[in-house]
Amino acid sequence: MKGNNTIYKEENNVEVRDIISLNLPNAPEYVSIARLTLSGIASRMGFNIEDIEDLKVAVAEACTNAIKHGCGKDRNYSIEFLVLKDKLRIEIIDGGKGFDYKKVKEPDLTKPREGGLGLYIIKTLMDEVQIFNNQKNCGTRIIMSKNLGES
Amino acid sequence: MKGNNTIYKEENNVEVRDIISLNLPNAPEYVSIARLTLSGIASRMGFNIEDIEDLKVAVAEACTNAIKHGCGKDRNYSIEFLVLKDKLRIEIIDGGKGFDYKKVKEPDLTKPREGGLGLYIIKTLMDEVQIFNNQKNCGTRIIMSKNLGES
Amino acid sequence: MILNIKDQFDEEKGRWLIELEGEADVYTVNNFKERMHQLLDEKMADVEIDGTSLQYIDSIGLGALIGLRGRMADQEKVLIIKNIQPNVRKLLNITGLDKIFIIEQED
Amino acid sequence: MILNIKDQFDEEKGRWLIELEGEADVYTVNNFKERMHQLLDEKMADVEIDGTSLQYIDSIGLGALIGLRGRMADQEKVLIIKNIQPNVRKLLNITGLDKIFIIEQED
Ligand SMILES: Nc1ncnc2c1ncn2[C@@H]1O[C@H](COP(=O)(O)OP(=O)(O)O)[C@@H](O)[C@H]1O
Ligand SMILES: Nc1ncnc2c1ncn2[C@@H]1O[C@H](COP(=O)(O)OP(=O)(O)O)[C@@H](O)[C@H]1O
Repeated sequence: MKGNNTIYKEENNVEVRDIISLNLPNAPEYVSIARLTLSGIASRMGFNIEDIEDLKVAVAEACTNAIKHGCGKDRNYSIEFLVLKDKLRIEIIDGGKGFDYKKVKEPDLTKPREGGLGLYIIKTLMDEVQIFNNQKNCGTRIIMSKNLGES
Repeated sequence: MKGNNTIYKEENNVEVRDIISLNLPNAPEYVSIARLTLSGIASRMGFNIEDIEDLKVAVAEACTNAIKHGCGKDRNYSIEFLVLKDKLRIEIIDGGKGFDYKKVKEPDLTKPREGGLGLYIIKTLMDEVQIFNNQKNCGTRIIMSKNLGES
Repeated sequence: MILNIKDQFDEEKGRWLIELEGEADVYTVNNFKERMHQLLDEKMADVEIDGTSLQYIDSIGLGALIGLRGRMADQEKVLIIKNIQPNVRKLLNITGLDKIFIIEQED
Repeated sequence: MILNIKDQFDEEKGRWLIELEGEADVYTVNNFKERMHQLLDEKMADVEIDGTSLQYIDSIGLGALIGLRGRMADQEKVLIIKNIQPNVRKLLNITGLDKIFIIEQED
């Protein structure tokens, strides 16, 4: 197995209340649909406005990666929203070439570059992030969660 | 085959540009997510506000039917949004008991009842509607389209 | 995604004044029905619904209004709906309910 | 879901005044980059971006600002960003870009 790069450890035993999944074309113009669907789910769960903004940015960054580095032009990628008792977990799954998370460097914030900020932003805004590489270089699954009622 | 009840005939040869699909829990609290996702897609396509309102109502009615008459409590149902050149086609698919569309009576508008308005509203608001019964009483697929730039 | 219901009994007109704010749909309808029946239990009277802030209604919400009107008609009371948004109006029109309810539009 | 860009050259201050309205994201960013480079081709000068109506920015939008600043810094011009919303501000903070751009907040 090529990669299974846990950034933060997450408990395995969680009660999933509801699952919503959204499958989107590999095209930038639909990332805003992911943001919209997410904000509906998150506001229904009772997240506050600031948390909803964080969630929107993090999900959009993962979608952008799925599109940029992920799959071919005519394939879709998926987003699963898992509504848990006290957190929202979001999985973004693409069928692209995959990557080794350990080899990605943290951005040097004193020397800004045009790229390389996406994963860093996701890790900063979400409470837990895990990245999985499917076997045989086939696709990425990024799992991120945000807890309800903190901040 | 039990049913294949075409209300309006539809041409078979259409160029599908993009497909977005949304899979939702069988619960009333998520119907608003369907409306939200739909309104994002429809406004991106350039539908005007009145048409978007019509689409929201029609989709929500079909979702409500999927929940009320459709599947078991712990199953999901799906919505597929097909972005075509000059129309939006929406398919709502449940795994419920199905029904024979021909046996459903039009509501008598002079004698209002509490139920029985959903399909009538859908037909009135959309340009084309088809209802398919999957074989062996297993689920319903309702396909509805609205054309861009009329009204 | 929610429906707020404000109620007040207008002694002068002898009717319930109800303000609806939000969405009357499959999710919020049970709460609405319960509340309205409580009010009518408390005092059977005409009902005036102000729809200025009612953004959305679906067939289940319309069904609830039909049921309400049924109970009131038995007691010779009327259901008045005023100041509704164009999208709500359109649904009342296509379902013929605009001829069944009393619709008042201020402008 | 769109980004409107208004531009005007302020002769007095000698800078481009840019108002952004909407969302600077992966979808709208190309248009923004093109427009800004056109303006700098026309006249290389300081740029002042008014973010009052900028609702959203993502890493691609930030990247475009970084690229823009790079081109300007070579010519000793500055990029000023004013009146940004809290969510945009937060992203500038966590990426350290608040220390790289000149941020002005009116209140
Ligand atoms: N879904 C993905 N599939 C393949 N590679 C990815 C994916 N997401 C991120 N990467 C890799 O990780 C790197 C860092 O990603 P990120 O921090 O989002 O910055 P950027 O996308 O701007 O390079 C990318 O350059 C890419 O090599
Ligand atoms: N998805 C579905 N699965 C099974 N039966 C359905 C479905 N949609 C509609 N029906 C049937 O068609 C009838 C009419 O539906 P509708 O016009 O929406 O009114 P209502 O749902 O209020 O009865 C329903 O009572 C039901 O028997």
